[in-house]
Amino acid sequence: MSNKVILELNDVTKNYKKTNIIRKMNLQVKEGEFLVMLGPSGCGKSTTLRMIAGLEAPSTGEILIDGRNSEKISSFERNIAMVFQDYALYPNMTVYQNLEYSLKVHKVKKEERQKRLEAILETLNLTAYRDRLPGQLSGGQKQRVALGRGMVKQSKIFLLDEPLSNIDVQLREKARDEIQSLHEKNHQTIVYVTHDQLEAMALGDRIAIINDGIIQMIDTPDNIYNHPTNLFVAQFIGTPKINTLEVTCNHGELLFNEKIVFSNTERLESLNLASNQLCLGIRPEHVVVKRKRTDLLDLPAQIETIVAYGRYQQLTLSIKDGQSIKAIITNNDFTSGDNVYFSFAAEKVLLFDYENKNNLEK
Amino acid sequence: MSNKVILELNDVTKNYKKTNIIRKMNLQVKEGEFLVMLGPSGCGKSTTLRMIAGLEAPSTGEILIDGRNSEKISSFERNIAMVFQDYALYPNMTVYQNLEYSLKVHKVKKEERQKRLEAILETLNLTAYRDRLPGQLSGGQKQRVALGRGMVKQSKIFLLDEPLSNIDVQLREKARDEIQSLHEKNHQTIVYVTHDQLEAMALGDRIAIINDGIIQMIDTPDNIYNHPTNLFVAQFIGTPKINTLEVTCNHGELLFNEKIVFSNTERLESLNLASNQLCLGIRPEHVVVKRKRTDLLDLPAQIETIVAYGRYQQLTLSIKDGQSIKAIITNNDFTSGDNVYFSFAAEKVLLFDYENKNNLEK
Amino acid sequence: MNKFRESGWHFLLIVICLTLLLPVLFMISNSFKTLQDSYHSMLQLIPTHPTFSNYLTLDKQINLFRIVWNTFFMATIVTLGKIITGLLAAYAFKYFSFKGKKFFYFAFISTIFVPFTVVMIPNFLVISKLNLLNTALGVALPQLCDATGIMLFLKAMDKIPNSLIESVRIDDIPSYKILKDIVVPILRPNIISIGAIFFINSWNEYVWPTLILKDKNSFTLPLALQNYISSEGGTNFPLAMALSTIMIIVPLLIYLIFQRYILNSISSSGLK
Amino acid sequence: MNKFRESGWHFLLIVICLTLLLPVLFMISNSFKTLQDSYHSMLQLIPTHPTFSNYLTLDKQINLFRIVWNTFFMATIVTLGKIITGLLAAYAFKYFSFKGKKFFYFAFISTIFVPFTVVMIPNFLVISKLNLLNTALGVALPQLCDATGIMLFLKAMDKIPNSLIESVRIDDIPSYKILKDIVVPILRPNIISIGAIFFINSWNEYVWPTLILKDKNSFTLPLALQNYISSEGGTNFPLAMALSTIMIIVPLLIYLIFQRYILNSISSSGLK
Repeated sequence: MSNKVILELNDVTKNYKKTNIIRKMNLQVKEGEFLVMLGPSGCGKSTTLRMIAGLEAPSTGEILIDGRNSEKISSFERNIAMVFQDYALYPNMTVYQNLEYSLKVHKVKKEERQKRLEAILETLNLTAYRDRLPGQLSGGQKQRVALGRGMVKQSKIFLLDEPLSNIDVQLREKARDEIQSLHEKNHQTIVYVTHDQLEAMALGDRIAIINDGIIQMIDTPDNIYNHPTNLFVAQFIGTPKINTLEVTCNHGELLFNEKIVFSNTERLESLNLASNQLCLGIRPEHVVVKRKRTDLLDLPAQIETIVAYGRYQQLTLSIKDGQSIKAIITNNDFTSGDNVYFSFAAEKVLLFDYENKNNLEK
Repeated sequence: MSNKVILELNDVTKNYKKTNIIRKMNLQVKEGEFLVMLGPSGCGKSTTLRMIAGLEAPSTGEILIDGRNSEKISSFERNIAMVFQDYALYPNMTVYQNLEYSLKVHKVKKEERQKRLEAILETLNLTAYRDRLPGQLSGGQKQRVALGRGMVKQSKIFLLDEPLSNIDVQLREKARDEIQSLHEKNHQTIVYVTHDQLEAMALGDRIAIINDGIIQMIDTPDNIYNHPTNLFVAQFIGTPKINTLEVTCNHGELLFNEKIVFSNTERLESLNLASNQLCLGIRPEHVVVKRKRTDLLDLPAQIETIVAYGRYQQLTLSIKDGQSIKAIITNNDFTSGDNVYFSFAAEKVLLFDYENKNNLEK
Repeated sequence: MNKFRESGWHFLLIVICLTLLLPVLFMISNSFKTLQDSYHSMLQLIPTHPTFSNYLTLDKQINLFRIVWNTFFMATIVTLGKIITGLLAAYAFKYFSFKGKKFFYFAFISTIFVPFTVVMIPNFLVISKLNLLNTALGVALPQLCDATGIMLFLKAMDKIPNSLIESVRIDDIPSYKILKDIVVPILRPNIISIGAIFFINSWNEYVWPTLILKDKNSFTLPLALQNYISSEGGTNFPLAMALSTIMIIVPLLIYLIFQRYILNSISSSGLK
Repeated sequence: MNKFRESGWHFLLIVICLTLLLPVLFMISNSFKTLQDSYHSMLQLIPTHPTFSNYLTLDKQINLFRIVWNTFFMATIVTLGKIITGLLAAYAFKYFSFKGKKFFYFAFISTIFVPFTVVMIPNFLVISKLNLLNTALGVALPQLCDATGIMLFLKAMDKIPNSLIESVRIDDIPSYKILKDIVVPILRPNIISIGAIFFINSWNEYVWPTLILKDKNSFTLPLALQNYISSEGGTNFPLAMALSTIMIIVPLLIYLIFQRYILNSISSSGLK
């Protein structure tokens, strides 16, 4: 990844009639970067991708490609390749013709065409399928042809719109690895849209979490998981969801149901609290569950359900007032109905503002 | 869960024209049991469900419901409720009318109808939506109405066909919990079809893994994960997939690339080996990765990629001959390219026949 | 898109559109002209001496109310017949399985391609033997069922998910209730729009009624119009145009009232 | 399903089917009867003295080859015209955005509901001023473009995923190439089946050609048939039936050849 910015969105907004799809989008993508846009359906991630591709014009703001305003250059000069969710292969042409079509229309010489295509078919393991029609290919093969069609153009920027969602669950892992190794080999700039958090974390150099037409956070997968900017991001990433408790701050301690769950005077006093109410977030794997009370901060709970996922077990602990929290453990020796104690791994506790749900320490 | 068998499939097969969809199916479901049928698309799990519902007749074999051959009783007597993947709500009727319709046609008295419906609307938190049309409901609400339509009939057996696949990923966890708590409250017999292994493990008392029209294994989630009957089951359950290595057995030791990876004379000699070749399966979380060689069985490898999923990290280790294995660790202090050593947690190693891929110890 | 190309498209569209609509405007315009004006400046859109007299003359010469009623009655019977038989047959083809289903469907569809001119004579003989000449029922009878209706309703039933019907079957609901309570309400917009088209086609029908209706009192509008063009009306062009205008009103009204359904369910699905 | 109900459906279907097909069988049968036989036992399906003479007489009386050629030529021009204009307009409506698109589409569709009887006279005047009376071109000219074609092609274009067109646009492919290389090949089965229907409709057309074609040499088949029924043929019923049989052959052939496309793309989608 170089330091050159190849794609830039400046204050981009998009309205359909009176709805704001994109409220304000600022984004810089570096040459060779793999950026993943992640968000729930309807968050505006696909619209952003379509604006970058030039299929839609932004309502205000500008999109710079290689430093030039994208609206002022033709789609040929823009030199962007896009892989659609349904791959958009021409059903009436063979794999070879699909790859060749755009070159042929733009009058690339036959020898040159053949040379490029042979190389790409080779790279993508498609040589054996060159004369098949798209209807005769599996989902994974179609996706590779779609990738190939982008590569043929030797585009600088690759846009991928949920390319794995039409592939059988069992084969998705393999297809994902292929995209990754292709990126590692060719170092194209990739903007990748998905709603699947595992896909995003596996692929992205950086992830932009989008909700409501705004980028909520843009950072490395690790930072997004461990230091989310707000509660939305914290809840969106991680399965099962992060536990949230409404707590009261009192003299360097956090009280939940009038019992102390967290104590760190230094950390709490460094916060600029507007009220003494706040939200505590703790991921299920950072909830410690034990049989005996060994610490002042341990609180009693009862195990409601235990789900065994093989590699780990998920406990649902019922605490007071019908509330419950989830915990992930890897060596289960509890049974449903047990009375246990739980506490939080203090350094993993996240603190959010009660009103605007922003992380108080970011 | 009682011990009474309420649903029984005896040697059921199903052919469409000349294709065998269901090759041979034997199954017993106990009253109150939550049975999940899990398999890849096209494995025959939906066809099985449709045969139980009476929508299709088995080609040979018989389906017994409460001890009676289902083909000889009308669908009214069969008393089965089915929740379809797309919920199949009547778009022209309100929530209340949707629930009421079948009772009305079968001439249940008005007071009785009202009493039942009020209770169900209450249970499902739908009272506020009783006069809405299905088009005005969210995916989760539609699913609850569909469940309610089954409950109205006071059916003994509930069939659910991928009921969560039309719900937003973010809300699936919640909907799953609702189904579970409903089952815990009402103890209906449930047969639940899905292709999602996490859903299956979370919900099922037992899981039937189906492939190619045959039940590959039927057991508790825990046994399926830890003691799969064959390699298909082992690979189908667990993300990332189980690692498989082709190894040679030699004097109580297993050799991979002529290096010993497993040593247990007693265990290996108890097997009835046809040849000295076999398949070793080891789940990624049971691969131990370390910086230094501390044991004779430790083998060298290089870290190809590291993917941080927050709660855990997934390493891809390249070993000899372009092969690679995956490992899951929870506290990563490696970087990509590091030279490391790996070994297998011996008691977790699974051994499969080289030819038929069956578990040699089951 | 290229600005020049776009305005080219614009121009082309306006021309095509005017070409299509011009005859109608031209007709309405002439119906308000005097005989002389119409003769001298037929192609002039705004009449020089606008007059309503043609419509009054028309009402004196023929039993206008009776003719409109005949047309309406006949079109209504045909429409109802086609909707009922079409729905029933389509429901059977879609949801029942019986031997020879494909063959029957094939046979039905084939009849669409049998020219009307060919079945006209046998049909005429049957109607005359039934003593239904000069009656609206005689016109309607051979049209109470046609394959186009079956085809259109079958197509419309595609939008009803299979699971819906299967779900009702698991609940042991009888077929006629499924049709009445589920299928018909869901297909309501399609039934309306298909019905509107049936009605308008029947309203405008000319060849077949000519054979059956010989008595002037049993005439429908297109027959009356034809008479005005060929004999009595003779060269009185404005009178014919006035009758044409009357004839176009009902289809136009139906189109405007049910426009939403017609455009939605039949035609504009591809437009955005 | 209830066995009794099922056989009830069966019976109903067979009756409906026979009712629909009977006139055709009846027609073919009578075309092989002598005049006497036809008169005495018109409703008998198998002729008592089968004869081919009606067809021979027909060939002597009129220029059969010329008339078939006229019909074919006219129908071909109309079909090609409707396909080309329909495809172009549908493409514009589907993939271009321009001002007043909805209005134009609305205007186009409205024309479907304008009765032909109404535009007949203005059209006749135009054709006669263009000196195209008694020519196939004169018959074809006002039919080279119609809203039904636009509507059907627009509907067919629904099956082309939007992403396909967007993908080509990102590659900067000119519109005419998209139409030629992508849209037309994908729509091929639809074009064939819609074209077949256009052709058959045009082949069977009667009212409009009557106005334009007065010279016997320019006649099309339905006109010749009408003449046989009303005057020259007079009471010679078998002759009319022989001509009817000839007239039905081409549509039937087209239907049989393109049956696969017609059933697939227009009608049987709901059947399983």
